[in-house]
Amino acid sequence: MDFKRRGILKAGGAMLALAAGLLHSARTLAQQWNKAAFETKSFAATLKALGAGASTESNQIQITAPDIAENGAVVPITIESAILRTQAIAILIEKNPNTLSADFEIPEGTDPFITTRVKMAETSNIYAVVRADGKYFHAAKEIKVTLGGCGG
Amino acid sequence: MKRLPLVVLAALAGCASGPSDDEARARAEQVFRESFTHGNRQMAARVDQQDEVQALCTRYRNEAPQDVADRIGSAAAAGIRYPASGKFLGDWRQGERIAQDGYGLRFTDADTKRPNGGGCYNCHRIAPAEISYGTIGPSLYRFGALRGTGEPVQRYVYGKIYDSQAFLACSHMPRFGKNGVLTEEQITHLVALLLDPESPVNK
Amino acid sequence: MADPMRIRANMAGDKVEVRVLMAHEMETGQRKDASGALVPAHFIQNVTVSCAGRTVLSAQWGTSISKNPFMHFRFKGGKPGDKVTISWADNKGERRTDEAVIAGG
Amino acid sequence: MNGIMKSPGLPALLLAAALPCICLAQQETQKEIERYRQLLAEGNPADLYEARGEELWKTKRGPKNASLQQCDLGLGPGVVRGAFARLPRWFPDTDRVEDLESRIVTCMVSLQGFKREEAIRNPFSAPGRPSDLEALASYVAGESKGMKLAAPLSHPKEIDAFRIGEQLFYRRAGPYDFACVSCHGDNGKRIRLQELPKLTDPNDARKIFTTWPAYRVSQGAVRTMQHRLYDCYWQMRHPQMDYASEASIALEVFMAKYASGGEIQAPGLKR
Repeated sequence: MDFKRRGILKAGGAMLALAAGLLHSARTLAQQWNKAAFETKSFAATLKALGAGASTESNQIQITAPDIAENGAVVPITIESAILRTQAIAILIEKNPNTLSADFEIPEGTDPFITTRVKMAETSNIYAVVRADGKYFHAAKEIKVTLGGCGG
Repeated sequence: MKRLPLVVLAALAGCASGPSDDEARARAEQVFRESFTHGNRQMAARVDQQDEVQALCTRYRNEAPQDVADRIGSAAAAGIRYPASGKFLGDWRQGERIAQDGYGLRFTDADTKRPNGGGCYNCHRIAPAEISYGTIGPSLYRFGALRGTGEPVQRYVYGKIYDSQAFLACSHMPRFGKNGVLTEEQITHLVALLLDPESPVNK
Repeated sequence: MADPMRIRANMAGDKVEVRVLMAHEMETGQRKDASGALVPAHFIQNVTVSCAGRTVLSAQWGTSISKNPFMHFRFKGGKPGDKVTISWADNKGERRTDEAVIAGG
Repeated sequence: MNGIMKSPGLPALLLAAALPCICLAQQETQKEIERYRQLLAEGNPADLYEARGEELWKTKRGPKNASLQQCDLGLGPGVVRGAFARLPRWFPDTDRVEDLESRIVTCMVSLQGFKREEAIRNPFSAPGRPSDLEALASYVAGESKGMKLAAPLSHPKEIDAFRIGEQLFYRRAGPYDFACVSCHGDNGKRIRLQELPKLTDPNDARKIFTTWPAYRVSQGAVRTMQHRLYDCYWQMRHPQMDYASEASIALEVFMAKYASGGEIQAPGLKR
């Protein structure tokens, strides 16, 4: 899907002076950053910091990602949850210096589906953690990170 | 690769019409020297001048006629300096590190105290655990298991790493020993990686 | 001020499908520069997406989201002509807001 | 591989016997790498560079406070659409063969009044230090997407450049004895997991030469053909190649001949 430049409304910084409501939320945006969770070093510690007591493995969570990433700087990952009333999806990378990579809040009416790209320090398990109805579920997939090219 | 008769080879070497090959080569040498003027001066001096082997392999595009190939091969073989101790097998663990390491001799490699790597995995499959390997060179997996680990093979592997052209004129493989890229000790570690029965290559 | 985001929003059945690229270095704070000094962390921490006055996605990001971040997601309740507005804020207090009009199916 | 390896008692068939099982694992790896690339295709960060390049193209800058919209990329002043598909080529005003980047620099000097040293001060971006030339090259290249490469090879200086490029392609030098052909001389070869096009084989050249400039995930930036050559010589243990040097353009003319007819898919997306 190529981004057709002409079809896209290009908004400059001036957009900041948007309706107060949005501006308000943009300003409060920065405060909601779960520093503790983003500094945890393991799957279990991250779960605790996210407020999860326990998390049960579920085959209702699908992780689409390559088995081998040619470069750890950009690893495409898609997570889709078939668990009813999914409210949040988090991405955890076990062997990264900080395990928690991202936490997406999924409001009513938004698909429990998210694609993004993460950095992986080395071959590792990637966990997708889903919160649905206040309960936590997870699935995992190992992604091998290889050394491409003849650098190194 | 079938050997082409000599006459065809000569024709191939001067295949382009227009200025003769020598004239085009002289012009290219001048353009080359004028295109690396802002970078590292020592490195420029080294690449501006080709040694005889580099010049011949360039001229014949790595397919030298038999007589030229024999001359290159025998000169290379005569130039190999084998370890005075006669000990070819170093430590395969250090060999694996050298084979993985691509550091050294690049214009960004400022730390001249750090030893050069061999970068062998760039072109060869070696230990089975490494899935990110190259295929410019043949697979060396199970090299010792397939070819034996006695002194003649050790001597061959040492010589091949020291100066690959002693065994294949105009080989793509760098002359690691001859060009001073790897030390004698580093080469013995690589020999061990390929031939030590304990090395993962032979498991 | 960072370069504008590239936002593509179009209908996919009854849902709005959004793909967005954001121009940001996303420094982890673990990288050393040429002189060996640690480059301080500089990364997007919060993202909010709204359409027709309603928040349709919000995210908190750590340092391991790739440089020039990409996101693809879908939501119900938007129609062609509506605007999708995306805002981000990073750990240095820098902000950017851009929007795109939802194209037809 | 060059000739039969002369070595004591290599039972070639023994080695061949080991190949099938190795190849199988190989294909798995290759398939996964292909999947990795496809999953990235849905959003190429190079689009950010194309947008910034278009902005720069139209912005009045430099001592003459002029934009680049009158730059003649070979199809007439101001014509950008399709221009990249005809580069590199000889230009009458400079009487030199120029590639995409050197031609942009020529216009920055002639139209905007920049001194050449200023125009090429930051040809390759680094984190936090974007390069205008990379953005401009992304924009102009993107304006030929889908077209067939047809760089001319008729003017005497174009033919001269081709012949020099050919010599340089085979020129072995430096501590590793490398030339371009050391890695780009055979089909189906790889460095680590990175496939290598045989650049004198149109089937490979058409598919690869036409995807530069490209966003490189390993560098988090769009890299141009000038950077590609600079980076190759870095790996070949040569010194830094001068930006838009005559040798770089000669090599591009040489490669463009074999890539002729290939569909431009730039800016591409690569490791």
